[in-house]
Amino acid sequence: MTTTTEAPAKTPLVRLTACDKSYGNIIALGGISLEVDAGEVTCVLGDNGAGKSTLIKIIAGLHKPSHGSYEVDGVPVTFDSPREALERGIATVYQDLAVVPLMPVWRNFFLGNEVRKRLGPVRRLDIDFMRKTTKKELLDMGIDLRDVDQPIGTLSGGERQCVAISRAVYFGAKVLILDEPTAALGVKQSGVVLKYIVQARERGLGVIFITHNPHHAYPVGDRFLLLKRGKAIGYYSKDEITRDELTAQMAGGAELDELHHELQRGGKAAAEAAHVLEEEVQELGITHEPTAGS
Amino acid sequence: MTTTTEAPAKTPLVRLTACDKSYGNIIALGGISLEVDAGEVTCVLGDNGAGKSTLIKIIAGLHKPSHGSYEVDGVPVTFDSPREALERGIATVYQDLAVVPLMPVWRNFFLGNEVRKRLGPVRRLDIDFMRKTTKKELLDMGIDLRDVDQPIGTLSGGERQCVAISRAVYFGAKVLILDEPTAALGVKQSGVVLKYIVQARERGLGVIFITHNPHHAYPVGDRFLLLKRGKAIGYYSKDEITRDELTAQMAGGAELDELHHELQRGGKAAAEAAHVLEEEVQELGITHEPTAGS
Amino acid sequence: GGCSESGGKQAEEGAAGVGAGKASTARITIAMVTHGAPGDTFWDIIQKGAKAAAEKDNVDLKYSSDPSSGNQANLIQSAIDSKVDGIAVTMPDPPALIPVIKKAIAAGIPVVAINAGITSFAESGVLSYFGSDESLAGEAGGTRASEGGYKHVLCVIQFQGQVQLEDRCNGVKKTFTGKWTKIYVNGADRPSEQSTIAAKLKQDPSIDFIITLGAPDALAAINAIKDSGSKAKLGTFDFNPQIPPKIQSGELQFAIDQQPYLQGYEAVDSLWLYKANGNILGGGKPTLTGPFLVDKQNVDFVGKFAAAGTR
Amino acid sequence: MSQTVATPAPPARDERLGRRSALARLLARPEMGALVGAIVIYIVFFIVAAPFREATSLSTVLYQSSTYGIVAVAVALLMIGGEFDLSAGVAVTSSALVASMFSYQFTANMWVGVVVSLVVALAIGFVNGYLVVKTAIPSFLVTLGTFFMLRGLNLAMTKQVTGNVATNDVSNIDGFGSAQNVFASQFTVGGVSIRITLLWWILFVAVATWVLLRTRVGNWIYAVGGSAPSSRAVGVPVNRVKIGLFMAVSFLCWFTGMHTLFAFNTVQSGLGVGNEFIYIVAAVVGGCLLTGGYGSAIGAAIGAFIFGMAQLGIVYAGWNPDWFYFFLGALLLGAILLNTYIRRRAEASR
Amino acid sequence: MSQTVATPAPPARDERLGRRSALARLLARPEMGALVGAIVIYIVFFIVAAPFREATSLSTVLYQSSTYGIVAVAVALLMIGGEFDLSAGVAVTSSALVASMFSYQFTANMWVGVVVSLVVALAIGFVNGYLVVKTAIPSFLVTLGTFFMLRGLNLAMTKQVTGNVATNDVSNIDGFGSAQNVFASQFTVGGVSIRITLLWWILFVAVATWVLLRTRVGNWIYAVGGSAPSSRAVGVPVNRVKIGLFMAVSFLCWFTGMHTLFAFNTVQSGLGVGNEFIYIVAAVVGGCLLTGGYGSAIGAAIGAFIFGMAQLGIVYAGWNPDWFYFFLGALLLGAILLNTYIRRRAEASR
Ligand SMILES: Nc1ncnc2c1ncn2[C@@H]1O[C@H](COP(=O)(O)OP(=O)(O)OP(=O)(O)O)[C@@H](O)[C@H]1O
Ligand SMILES: Nc1ncnc2c1ncn2[C@@H]1O[C@H](COP(=O)(O)OP(=O)(O)OP(=O)(O)O)[C@@H](O)[C@H]1O
Ligand SMILES: [Mg+2]
Ligand SMILES: [Mg+2]
Repeated sequence: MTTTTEAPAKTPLVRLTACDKSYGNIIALGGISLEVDAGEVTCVLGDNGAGKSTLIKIIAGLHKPSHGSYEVDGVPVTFDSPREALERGIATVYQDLAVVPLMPVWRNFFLGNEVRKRLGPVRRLDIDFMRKTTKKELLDMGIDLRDVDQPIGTLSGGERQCVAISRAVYFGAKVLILDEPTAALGVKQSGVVLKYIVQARERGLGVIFITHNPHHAYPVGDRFLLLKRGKAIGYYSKDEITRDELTAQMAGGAELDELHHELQRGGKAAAEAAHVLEEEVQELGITHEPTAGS
Repeated sequence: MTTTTEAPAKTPLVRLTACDKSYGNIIALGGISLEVDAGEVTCVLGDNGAGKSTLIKIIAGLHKPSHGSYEVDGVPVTFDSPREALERGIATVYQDLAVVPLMPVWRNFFLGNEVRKRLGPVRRLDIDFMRKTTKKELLDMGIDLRDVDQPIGTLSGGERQCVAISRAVYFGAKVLILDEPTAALGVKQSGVVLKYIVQARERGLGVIFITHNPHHAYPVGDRFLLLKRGKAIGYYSKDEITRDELTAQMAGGAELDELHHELQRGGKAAAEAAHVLEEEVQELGITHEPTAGS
Repeated sequence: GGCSESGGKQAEEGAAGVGAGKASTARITIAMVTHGAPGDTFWDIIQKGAKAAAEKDNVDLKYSSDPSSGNQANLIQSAIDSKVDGIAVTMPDPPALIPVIKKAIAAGIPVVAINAGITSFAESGVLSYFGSDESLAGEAGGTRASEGGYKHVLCVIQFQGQVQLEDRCNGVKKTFTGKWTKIYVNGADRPSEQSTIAAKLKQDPSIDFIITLGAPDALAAINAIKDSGSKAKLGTFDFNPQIPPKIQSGELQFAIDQQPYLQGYEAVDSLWLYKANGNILGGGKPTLTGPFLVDKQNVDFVGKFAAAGTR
Repeated sequence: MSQTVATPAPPARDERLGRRSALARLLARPEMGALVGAIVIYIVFFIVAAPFREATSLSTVLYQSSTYGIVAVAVALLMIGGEFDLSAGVAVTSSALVASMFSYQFTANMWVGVVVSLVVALAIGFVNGYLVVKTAIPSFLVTLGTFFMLRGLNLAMTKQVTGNVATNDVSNIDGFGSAQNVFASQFTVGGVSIRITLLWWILFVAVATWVLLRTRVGNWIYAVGGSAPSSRAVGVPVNRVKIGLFMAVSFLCWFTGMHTLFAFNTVQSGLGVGNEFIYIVAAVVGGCLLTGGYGSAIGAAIGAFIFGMAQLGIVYAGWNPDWFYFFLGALLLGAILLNTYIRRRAEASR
Repeated sequence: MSQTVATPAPPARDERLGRRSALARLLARPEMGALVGAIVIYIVFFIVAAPFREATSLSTVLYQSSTYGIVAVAVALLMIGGEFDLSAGVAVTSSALVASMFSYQFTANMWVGVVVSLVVALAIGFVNGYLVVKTAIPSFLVTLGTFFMLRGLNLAMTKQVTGNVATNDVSNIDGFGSAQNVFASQFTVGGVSIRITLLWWILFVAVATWVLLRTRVGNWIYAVGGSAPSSRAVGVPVNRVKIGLFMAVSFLCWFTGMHTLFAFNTVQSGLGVGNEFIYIVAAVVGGCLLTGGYGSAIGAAIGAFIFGMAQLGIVYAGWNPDWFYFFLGALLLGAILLNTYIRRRAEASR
């Protein structure tokens, strides 16, 4: 109470404690805990079907956890709809993008956050502003749209993903959740997304970043949550894990290694595949010795 | 005619000559030529919205080119439906996967290629065989499904993608087309896909492989077609281009470099982003000098 | 103020319905199965007649209806299943209904026919028929229009493909001396009905007389005449509380009533009589309840019953 | 329109865009195909049916169309929002019955009945919407249930209250005149009498169009119909939008019910069955997508006009009434084929 | 079921699967909710309506249901395949009219008329399907057009040929007896007379179920309804499947038309209007998704049974006929709510 210079215990922006989620009899997530602090990037990593998207859907208010508690700013919450999460400044890029295919790009961009101007007693959409902003935000990502009135369903996969990302970045106020944002993106666009993530962190946002690419995850991440088959198999801060260890864990290192050896025992085709795989493995920084856990 | 030991001019499996495609007034592709030979992997690379998917949709028989000719085995063809392409052994993994969300996984796997057994005069589905095969093929990709009767719409993004890939690999007879197959995949699954591509080449299939990841493209590719804004900006065989040149071209090297410099001139946040970007750029093997074009 | 100074329930006089004492015979159940559409005035009056008789005769009346003949046959079958003591049916589509009627008779259930089926009731084996002859009624309308010196009559059919309605129109055609035209309208949509009649009047200005086949349709026709500025006069089949004032005001020349109340009443009463005393009415011939022509002469007398909803 | 972006960049044409004529651009709008269909049908009848050429006939056709069109506007919004309302036809009758019986039985001023009826109508819409969003049962089924129930209630309550299947004449009740002026009057312009429903129709179409294209709610309507899960994910209050749309349908059903009441003084309890279908047809012929997410209010109005014109045009032309439905079907199919053909052409060349 | 994979791996339970009772698994099937609804309605009427308890009544209800249910089976397949057929109701009447008039006018053996009618019916189905797949106009609109056209044709042709709105009695024509045996006979089992349509219904349901679940075509039907573009992309002949489905509907319409003809000897040309709706309702109540891709033939049969039972049960119970539609609506809505509730529960606990 007197002169402790110690910082008060920071309340994390978002805290999940022992969350479970099942779809009918399918258990997608079991006992996951997670904290996201302001100005911090939390990477969620894991195999296909590990439960990453399920986890972020809980945070985004799309699903309610079957068990466990969810706190925002230290206050327990139960979101009935993503709208409530959005109102608390939690913006999300979903893996399936959550766009309405038949609607024009700019209407998708501002959907749920329409900008309006007064016109006497009534308020009407500020279409001009929204069109311009959409065009500009996408240009910033390196997407030069022909026409912001094109239905978004006619854009290419990567273009659609860029719309979803720039929308979330534009409206994200406190927490930014990105579910495999770079999956369909070109090299340049991926670079821009990484830049956005760093910028968001700088502005004091909490970021949750899901990716399969350790090259993307390690440089920007502050904490790393590793999932496997719905369970957490590791939760590290950056100084607890090296890049190589991380990539090894992500790839299920030992198994990949085994696959590699198995292929080397095979015939010519397999050998060549093994060669490719070896390159891949080396790139991922996996040593041929089983990696030491954290 | 006598004793020339020269190999006869090989007819490519698939040859496109000066193909155009526009959607209404939107020109997606202009004057593209491409050849795919047996036992060869052709990588199609390019920015988001460059027209890669449009190109492979033409080859898969989903669209007809607005102009230009399309030959299979040296014979000009006009496919009215993808069925005709499939019958000629051209199997495709579409970027949007082309699955029917409400149908069970195994029905999706065999859709259009159902396996039947005779039962007296009638033929019925061999459900047992199809279930087992689906389970097995997915296990080979490292996806351990809980239940092959789950509607495919309830699978995770990566799991769905694995179904689409293993289906195409299973049925592909002559040409295998993969549109960003590794986009949603984990490290291990990506490795398996690369292995499949090499195996397919070994078996003498022609492969068309679209990806944004030069680490994936260069090791397996034999030829590289680079697209930008609907036009071909380069068509190389492996010996004509180095990996670094390729990645530079893919990333639009010069532009990325500029972005990097611009960021360095900015404030603190930008500087950190620049740092990340620099790492990214280095990883892509881009030298800071403008790269020499081919 | 929220209250109306005129009209409304306040202005309504307590109209006495048809009432009588109650029979002391044992309670029996009678099913009435018609092809009427629910919510139609005409069939409502039939029901009212049947109810009045049921009240008097200590009868438990079960009414059901379906315009499709297949479904009507099934409703008759369900009456047989329910082992009722008597059945009253309409026979709009005799070949479709005769087999099931015969089944009822074979099961020992007495059956009478009402309203429709005058040509086939004998063959079906029912005890009696109470109703009007649609063709005869139509002919009466045609004669009446001819007497008025009209040159071109328009027959308005509010439901397509029904034999009874066609019979009425054909009856008109038979006796009318001038030109005859018909038109189909949507009887479930008043504005549409009105517009369609108005359009027809416009299309053929020589039409100087209209006959509608149902009472509510006459009201739409009155509006249509006003609308199109035509000079055509109007007559109608059937009757309801809105009709008498229109006859009095001269907007409507006549209404050909077939006394549905009587059909309903007689159906139940005759079945009760048959059960209680073995009586059969009609002697194998149809007992006609119409046509009964209401015009300016007798409208005042009939009108007050109509206001009570029993004519 | 996207050319208005005020970047300093030169307004050079994107090389990835082909040229597209102004006509083609116009024809690609959702309602234009229907408009061309309407014009063709109009021309056909103009040629074959002499009485059709007169202004009074057009007025009758427009009146007929407006009685469908007013509800069709709301049905179109609802359809764009991804739902159906099969109870719309009988709800019109319910509204008229409630207003009429309330004022008559309580000898209340007509306007009291009108307001009570509005409250009842909105309640029906709310119940429809609430059941749809809360149970996630398709609206086709829910409103089918309410369709049957209202149909039964219309008859049963009317019989209960009046002892008849039609309501009593309310033309002597206070306030009838003023209400009639609002809902069912007519006036003459250049010798042609115009029904007031036509004006109301135009007003409703204009408002609906404005709401759809220029307001946030309009954006949400397209969104919930185009993809309800995506809309929910980005924070659109899907349930509120849907309930609101059902209530909008009820509101215009109520309006049309008031028109019927004040135009005819009494109401038959069995009316309206089948009209729900005509509303849907008008919306779909006018270019609304049955599966939601696409369409326009003007389109629905044009659809209602096509339907009304076909219905009455056959009569004006004096074609054999036995073939009425055949002609009606052929005209509708023709209009739709034309509509599709034009849109296809416009899209290919745009 | 997926446990039958014969890998040497130990049949250990996947740790990512929760336990799920056999009951919950059963209840999660698309048609089970409807079945429970049917059982509840049956029990309700069993309690309140004495005549309903007898076997003969059940037989009547089943007969009534079968006349809806036979066409509903095909309509369900079509709906699973992502399309509607609004012309199904009047197409039944068309078939009956064609057979009857052909045999009568040409004094031909009844079977000739039956075959001619089949050809005509299949042609109608083909035209519907062809127009839908070639023009890409929603089937709702196309079949609405053919609905109106057939309705007009039924009346006009009948009047043209017979001078009346109903056909002549054909019961004296050669072959009538044998045709009646096939299409409209009845037989007695344990004192209860059973209509042959019931057997045909069961047969059609069984065949449809087998086709849906065990054949390639069935796979394709689900696929084209679930996502036509995806199906096309993987090589399913989408157009052929859809045209085939329309023809299947026509076929069962023809069958029901033959039943109507041989059960009633004459045919009224105005019949059938509105029944297309009942078929769709049966399919949807039975668990078919209106948007396609999901459902079952058994479900549609149960839906038809629910509808028939509600319709006749109200009569057996002797409830006030004025309230008929109210009860019908309430029963349907109740059945659907129950259906949804059960499915929801089963899914949550499965
Ligand atoms: N159906 C369509 N209608 C109109 N425009 C379209 C349509 N499909 C694609 N386009 C446009 O054509 C261009 C090329 O699209 P395409 O999908 O081929 O790109 P891509 O190279 O596959 O991009 P990505 O890497 O993002 O998948 C894009 O700009 C897109 O907006
Ligand atoms: N709606 C659902 N119903 C049933 N199971 C589901 C549903 N959604 C997801 N699952 C299952 O839950 C598991 C986790 O899915 P999730 O989408 O969270 O995986 P993920 O980690 O995001 O994978 P990916 O990297 O492939 O996107 C998967 O095995 C999937 O099959
Ligand atoms: Mg995911
Ligand atoms: Mg693509």
